[in-house]
Amino acid sequence: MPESLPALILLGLALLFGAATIGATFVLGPKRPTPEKLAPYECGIEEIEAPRQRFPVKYLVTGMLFIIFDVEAASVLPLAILMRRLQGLGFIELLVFALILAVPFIYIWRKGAFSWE
Amino acid sequence: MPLSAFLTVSGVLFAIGALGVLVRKNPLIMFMSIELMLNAVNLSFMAFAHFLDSAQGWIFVFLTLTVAAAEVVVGLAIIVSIFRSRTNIDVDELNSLKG
Amino acid sequence: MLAQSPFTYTPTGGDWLRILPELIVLAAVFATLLADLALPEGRKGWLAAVGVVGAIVSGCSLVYVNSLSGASAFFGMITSDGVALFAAGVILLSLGLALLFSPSYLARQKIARVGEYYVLLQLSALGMMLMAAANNLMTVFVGLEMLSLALYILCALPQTRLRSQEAGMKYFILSSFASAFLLYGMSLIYGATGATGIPDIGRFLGAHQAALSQGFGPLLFVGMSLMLVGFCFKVSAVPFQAWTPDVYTGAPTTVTAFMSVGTKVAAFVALARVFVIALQTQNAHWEPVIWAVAVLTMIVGNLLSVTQRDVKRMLAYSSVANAGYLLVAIATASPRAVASLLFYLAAYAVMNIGAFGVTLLVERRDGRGTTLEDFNGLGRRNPALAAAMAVFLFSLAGVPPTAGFLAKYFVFYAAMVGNQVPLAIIGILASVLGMFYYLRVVWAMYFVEPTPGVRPVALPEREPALAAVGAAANGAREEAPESPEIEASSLAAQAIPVESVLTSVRIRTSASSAAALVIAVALTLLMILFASPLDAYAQAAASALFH
Amino acid sequence: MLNLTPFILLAPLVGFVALGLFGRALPRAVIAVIGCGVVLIGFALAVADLISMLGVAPAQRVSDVTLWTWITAGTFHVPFGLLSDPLSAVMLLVVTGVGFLIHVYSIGYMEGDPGFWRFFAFLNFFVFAMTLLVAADNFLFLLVGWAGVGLASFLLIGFWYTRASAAAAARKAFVVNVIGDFGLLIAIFLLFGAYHGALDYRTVLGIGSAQAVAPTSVAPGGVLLAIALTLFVAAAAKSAQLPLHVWLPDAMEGPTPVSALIHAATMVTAGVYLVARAHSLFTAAPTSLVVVAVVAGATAFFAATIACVQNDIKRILAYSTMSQLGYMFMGEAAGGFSSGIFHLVTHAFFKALLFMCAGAVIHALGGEQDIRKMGGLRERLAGTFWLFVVSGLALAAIFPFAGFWSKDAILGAILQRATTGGAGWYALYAVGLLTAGLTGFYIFRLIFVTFFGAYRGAPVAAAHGGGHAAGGRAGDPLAGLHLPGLALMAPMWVLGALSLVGGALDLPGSQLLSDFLAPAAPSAIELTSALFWVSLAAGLICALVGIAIAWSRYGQGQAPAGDEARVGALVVFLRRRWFVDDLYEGAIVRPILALSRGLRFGVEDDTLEAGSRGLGDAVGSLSAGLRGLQTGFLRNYTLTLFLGAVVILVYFIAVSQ
Repeated sequence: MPESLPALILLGLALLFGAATIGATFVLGPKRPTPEKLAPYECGIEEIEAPRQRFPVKYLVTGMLFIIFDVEAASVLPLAILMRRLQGLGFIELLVFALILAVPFIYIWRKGAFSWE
Repeated sequence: MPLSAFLTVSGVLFAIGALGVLVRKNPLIMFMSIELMLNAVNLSFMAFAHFLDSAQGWIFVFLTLTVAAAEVVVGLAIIVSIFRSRTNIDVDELNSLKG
Repeated sequence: MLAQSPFTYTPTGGDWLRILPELIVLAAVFATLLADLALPEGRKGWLAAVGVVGAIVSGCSLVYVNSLSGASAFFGMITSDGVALFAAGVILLSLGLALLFSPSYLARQKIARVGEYYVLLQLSALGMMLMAAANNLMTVFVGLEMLSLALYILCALPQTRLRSQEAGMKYFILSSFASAFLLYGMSLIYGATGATGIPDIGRFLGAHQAALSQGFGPLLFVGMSLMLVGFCFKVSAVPFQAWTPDVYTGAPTTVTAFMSVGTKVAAFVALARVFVIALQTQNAHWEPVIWAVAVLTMIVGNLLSVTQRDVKRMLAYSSVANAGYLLVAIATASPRAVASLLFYLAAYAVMNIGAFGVTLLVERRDGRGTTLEDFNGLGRRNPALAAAMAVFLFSLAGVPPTAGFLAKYFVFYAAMVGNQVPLAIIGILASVLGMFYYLRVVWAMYFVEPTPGVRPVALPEREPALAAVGAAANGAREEAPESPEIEASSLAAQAIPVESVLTSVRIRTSASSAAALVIAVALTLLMILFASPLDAYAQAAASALFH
Repeated sequence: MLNLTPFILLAPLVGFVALGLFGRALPRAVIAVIGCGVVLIGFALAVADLISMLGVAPAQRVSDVTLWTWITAGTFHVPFGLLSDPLSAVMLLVVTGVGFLIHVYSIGYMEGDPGFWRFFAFLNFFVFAMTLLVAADNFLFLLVGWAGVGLASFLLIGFWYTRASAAAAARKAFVVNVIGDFGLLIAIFLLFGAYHGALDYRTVLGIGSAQAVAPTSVAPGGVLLAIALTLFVAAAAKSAQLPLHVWLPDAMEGPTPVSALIHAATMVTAGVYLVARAHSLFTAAPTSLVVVAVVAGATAFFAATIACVQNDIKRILAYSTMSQLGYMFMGEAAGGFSSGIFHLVTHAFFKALLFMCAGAVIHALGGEQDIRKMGGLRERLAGTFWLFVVSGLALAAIFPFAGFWSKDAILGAILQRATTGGAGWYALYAVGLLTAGLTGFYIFRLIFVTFFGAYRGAPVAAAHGGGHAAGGRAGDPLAGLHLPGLALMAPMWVLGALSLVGGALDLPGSQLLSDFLAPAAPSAIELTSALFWVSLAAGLICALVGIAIAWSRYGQGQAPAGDEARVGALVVFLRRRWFVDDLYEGAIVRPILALSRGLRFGVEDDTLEAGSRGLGDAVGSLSAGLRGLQTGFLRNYTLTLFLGAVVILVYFIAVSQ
């Protein structure tokens, strides 16, 4: 490992140099955006509707909620491995963990986050 | 494979992520780049944990994953919220606070 | 304990007792969640009461935890030592004050989702307490992310206000970016030392000084530099301060008040633990960097505050300057310096929350109206409020015999005896500059006539036309030319015909806000009385940290 | 021996708190009783303290009560204690005694003001801060009192804050005072270093300690000099010495009782007190005393010349105060610390009286302050006139008034110093004599122009109450004159008596005050020596010459406005009578008038103002430049963050090699 470190540092420096160059152009380069330049397509046809208009927020909200509770499940995994060793204490901890999950779950449910409309 | 190989990959991933944050304008992509940086760190944690034969690295990865997931949610929530009030989410147009 | 692996460690009842304060706050969070479901719309103000009770009970439990012997809990992941308890006390005090200011502010600013607001405020306080109590890089990281995640949402909570949305977005992206650096730094430190526990890292580095110079040295140094970047960002030190003024200006003022204090407490305590304790042996390497950053932060922070015309933004920049004074204590890195750091944080908490508290009472319904012009003549419009603000500003400026004076005094004294004389002198000179902009607000409050028209505190709902025109005038302000002086005067002129009708409206202060102000004023003025026991506790806690 | 100092401190504090909390709701009579009563209690306690102090042997006249230990951290040990020794006893008597008289005067002066309660609350706060300043037994609490009196001064100068000029003056005073506070703060840090965390007078100054440690054995000369000079920066800012004097003339925007109490009798003398208190530090660094002498001499002369051409009655007195403070510092610089304190005491009497008289005149004329619009007030304001003359004679140092003995004690001390110190001290003595002449000139110019000749101002509006309006013929411009009431006059008579006999405190031969102060503030001069008599005569002659010139120019009540026209006539007149006077006019009076005008415009208005403005501009543009970096663009922020990270990373990699 020690002998490869200089190479690693060199690589890092090279990347930094690249970053600095790109960054410098951002700072120094002229920026004159016009509506035409910023238009999503420059092939001469005006856009019919805004490209980002259709954004299914409902899917997103559900997705976000899913991520939270999904990841929490991942945290239970190590507990499962140690369950036998922890005995009753592990069970209590699992219950506490479930309770901590349950209260916000009830909250967002009562707040209507799961209703589609 | 030597540790340095893992570290190199991890360093490259981290740098790519950092560059992504620097050059992209869309907050979603910027945010994805940050996730890439976090996962680069995870890789280095796992490499260290393996080579040091120490469990703490693994636990750290667990925590990082959880935190990253929570960040995804919060980040998306903020982006969605901005999306609702204006159709454009180009970060260069968020410029009312300065000076 | 070292013989045990984290996988075989079984927590005991004592472990749980040592995190009692955190558990109580968590319980208050759940109580708030459930109360929010139970309370009807319009009575949500009681949620603040739940939070305040939680903060008080948690604060009382600190006394009990302090009486326990031993500090380390959960396999050394977390500690309940004096430093952690002191920091927790300051955080809980800040939380209580911020909660007291909240109900009337939220109602006035028409911020929806009041329940989430209170929950997140308490969760961020929980994250801060965790970070300040962390004795392991993992807990530092989890605490940091916990407080940050809650604050991102809090900043962006007023959904109709573009400034808040912008603040939330900027804070989120920049802070996550900085967190990634911090995490990478932690990973490399772990790789270099094979440990994540703060005392373990210190022990390893103490024992393997020679080995470091060949093998793991570069890993350690790169890790140290990346961690430093992450921490400097969190404490808003120059050159990583760019987010601070924007986020502090855009966020709801109660949130600004709380985060400006709480984040500093947590981040500085963690910074002290990681650098002053764990990386103690590497002091010669990181000290010059902190030195330079502290000097830059003090000078740039104060300089930038000088030309601010908006009091809220001025206070944001002043928090950068204050981070500089605190970094002086980190650079000094002696037990006395760490004690002075704790004392400064306590003093800073009361005076800064107080100053933001007055600002939020002066603020208009649209989240604006905190410029110097809006403070003109406050001494006559609301003498009590102006007097309170004067106390906080004098304290921030370091005028004796206020808490702020003592705090600066301790920090600079520690620096003087800790061989950081140049830093102390630069700090004193920088704080002379600070006097100027703090006292300019006092000046505006007492010696300037109220500006006609720039002062409608509450637009009456009955007259939507009037409100609309007022809002339009404020909208015009947004597009105003860059020069702040021109902006203020020309827009004041613009606004007169519309708003002069409303100048007679007085600032109303709710009972809870008044209580918070009274507490903050009393603590700012009376800290001189209990300075000795407070300082003694901080000294004992700091020396125990070093032992 | 008694030590009632805590209670002396407590009395005005109670008054301040009571008036501050409830004053708005109280009737005026109650406010007046509380406001004056607490100071009277303080004075009574101070007298009791003094009596008990006189009852013990001089060596035991130090009592240091520690109320509680404020901070203990290793060797850093700051008790909150109060010191009672001869120096603080004298200062406490002056502060509470003169303070009480001025409180009584304020009842009459402020009677119509809507901020009556606020005024008394602030005055009581000032007295509290000032007593803390003089009674503290360590430098830290000295600093607290020091900043407290600055704050009180700020609040009282800006008392009529609706006037833009008052507000501006308050700000100027505060800024300069803050400079002084920081001077003191730096001095305290240096003392910390030198004395290993000890700040109490017992350790640092050896007060009340059997074996005082010589400062020279504690710290090297350079450090001692730095300590003394930073202390003097603080003293100069508080006592309006060059070049930190700019705030005092402007401070006259405050109500006249404030000018009398704070800007003449007490607060401005805090610097003199500080130098006397820390005299062992100053004498350990002799160079610092030379600096004090130069600054003080320059200030005394400079201010006196300016006072000669001012036309605002209060500004003349303000410049006079600066000049007299310069005298006090000159005396201290020459080693006559007790002489400085002696002059401080007598000056408190006669200068407070001068301000009160000026206030009575201003009050009578309904707010007029320009002496060109006065004149001929001798008969109408007879009581005020005679008191003005008494205090003027005391200021001009005419035998046997109080100022004669104290000022000549200072001049004697300088002369004594000159016999061993060399030519520089003789020059300082000459400056002192010259200033004595100027003092006689300007104060009698003021008296003649104000009280002699014919009234030149606009008719005075009839008194609002009509109660003390002087009856007069129709068409009398002074028909509406507001005659001063008992509340105004009674304190003035007391001070008049003190100005007359105050010199008895320290007559040559008896030397009550010098002996009393000897343990705390040494004296340089043996008052009976032949040198002293020479000095007395020289000072008296100078003052008389000054008064004579004033008489010749203004004795008939000539308005100074007509100076240019009248000088010509005067010159013709003089050339016929005394050839010498012509020379004098051309060689001394004219150049001095021109010089003082030049100094006033050159130093005050241009150089200093421009200098401070330039500094402000530099800070402002630097700040604006830095603000330009705060673009508000998220991507610029990420880039700066990244570049900052790169810089730190490169530094660490460089270190690790």
